[in-house]
Amino acid sequence: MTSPVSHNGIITVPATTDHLHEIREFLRARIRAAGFSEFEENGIVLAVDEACSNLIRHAYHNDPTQSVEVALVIDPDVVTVSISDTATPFDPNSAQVPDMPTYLQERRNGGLGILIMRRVMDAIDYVPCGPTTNRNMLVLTKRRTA
Amino acid sequence: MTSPVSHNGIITVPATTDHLHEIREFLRARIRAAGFSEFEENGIVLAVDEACSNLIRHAYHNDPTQSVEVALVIDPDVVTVSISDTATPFDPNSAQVPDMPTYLQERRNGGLGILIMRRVMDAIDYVPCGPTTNRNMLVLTKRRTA
Amino acid sequence: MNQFTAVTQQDERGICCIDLAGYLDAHTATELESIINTVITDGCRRIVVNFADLEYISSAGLGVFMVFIESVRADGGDIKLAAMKPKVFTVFDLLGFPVLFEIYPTVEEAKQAFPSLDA
Amino acid sequence: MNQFTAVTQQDERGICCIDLAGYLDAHTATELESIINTVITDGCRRIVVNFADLEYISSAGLGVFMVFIESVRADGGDIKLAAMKPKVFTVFDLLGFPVLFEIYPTVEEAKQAFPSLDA
Ligand SMILES: Nc1ncnc2c1ncn2[C@@H]1O[C@H](COP(=O)(O)OP(=O)(O)O)[C@@H](O)[C@H]1O
Ligand SMILES: Nc1ncnc2c1ncn2[C@@H]1O[C@H](COP(=O)(O)OP(=O)(O)O)[C@@H](O)[C@H]1O
Repeated sequence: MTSPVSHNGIITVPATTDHLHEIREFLRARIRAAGFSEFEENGIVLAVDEACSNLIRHAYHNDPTQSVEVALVIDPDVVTVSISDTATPFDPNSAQVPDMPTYLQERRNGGLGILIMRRVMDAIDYVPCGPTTNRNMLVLTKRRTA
Repeated sequence: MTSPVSHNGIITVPATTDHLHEIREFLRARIRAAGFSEFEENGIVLAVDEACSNLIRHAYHNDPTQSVEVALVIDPDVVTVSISDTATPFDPNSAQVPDMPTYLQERRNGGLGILIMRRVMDAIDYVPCGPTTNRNMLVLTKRRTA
Repeated sequence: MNQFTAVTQQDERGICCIDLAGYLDAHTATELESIINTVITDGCRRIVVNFADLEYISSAGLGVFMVFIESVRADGGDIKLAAMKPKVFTVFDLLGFPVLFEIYPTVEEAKQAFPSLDA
Repeated sequence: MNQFTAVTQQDERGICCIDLAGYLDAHTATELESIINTVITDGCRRIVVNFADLEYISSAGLGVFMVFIESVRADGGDIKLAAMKPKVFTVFDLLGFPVLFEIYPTVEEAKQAFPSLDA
């Protein structure tokens, strides 16, 4: 009924890029302790880093008075990371992602974060703020593979 | 990769008991739409109501300047409700719950909310605030039975 | 929005029936508590609670009945519960409350269960 | 805490080797960008990036190499990547970057891959 050892947790950081490192370390320790593979751990950490980088850079413009909240819930076979913010809503599912062969051929730059999130995670769900809350929530889900 | 229809969401309400109703309706509509049974829906709604009632009454003392945040994440076979607050931490897992035969015989009163949460949910995980966040998080999990 | 109502009427046998409707939670439980308190203060000890239109109950609602049951029974009366929707009964049942409270399918049956006054 | 460092040294063949260490993310990528920019401004077009001590890279880090590759190659040079840990290579690989960049197991092999200047 109760989980004997919990790897769940929340981290709240100011919306500046120098805190991305803390978010990653927070996730890493917990995902590893929950027995996920290093490969899964690296993928989840990368996807969340991309999502938080986007929030911080594109939504909050590195504003230290704002904050980003990352909540981690680890079930036996699925890791769910919910990232919430109070910025202008932006649904990464609605974004166009580049076609990589063309991208590489044309030596483009940037615009890869959302593609990484999609390649790495099993599901990306975005819930904008609305009548029930002023917070947007991005839910990234990854199932255990082994 | 992306979920076509999402039933996830957040609701943030002032920490007063007149908002419990809104939290329940918020959960109900989404859990039902996600295809869980009415029995499962009722159980989850009740457990969350008990948890939020406790926060509002025992931690916030009905203070309308405080708020309670309830985040719902519905996976194919598990519903996760994360309730977060910034009050003094209180882990319901550490609470003594009554022995019901004795309780009923002695006509006691109150003190049943945590027992209900335990009976209804599959897992209750509490993560107090700490170095990474000022928010406490109570994670209630219920697996789909059918 | 009216989340909860409780309406009392006394019949010719002196039985007070309290008709509940809506949602009985940590917010509305105090309302019910004061209504039952009034009924008792007014002298009634034969109480039937009609749950027919009650959609929801949480532990705060259960608690209200625990507050009064002992003293009402000590005075030779009872609080009998009637006409619960299954989803409401489930909450009573979850904690074993049917051991302590008499729960009847209909208000009429609950009323009949009180001994006649001239017995 | 020093999350990221990048140290440059030029060898006798005119190849600039940039040794990366730590974590290359949206915070530290600008640092690397300015370092590579300096190397190029100083006239070097034969660049080897040594990833041996790099623990992490995100898309912001990948972006830095995209910024410079075109112009360096247009000048007849290259940015060759070397000695990546598997977890870092995985990120390059995820998006097909090995098609565009030459990636070598060791710094020495990356250096050898530059044509000799007197050829
Ligand atoms: N949280 C956000 N708020 C506003 N715009 C965003 C957000 N996230 C992404 N974007 C927009 O989507 C684009 C693509 O994002 P991404 O694929 O992560 O690449 P990059 O961040 O490198 O540009 C961004 O350039 C930005 O215009
Ligand atoms: N969030 C909370 N903060 C502080 N104390 C709490 C909290 N939740 C529960 N408690 C304590 O635990 C006790 C038992 O809670 P519960 O089983 O829900 O019953 P009740 O709320 O009816 O008393 C409460 O009376 C209270 O003392």
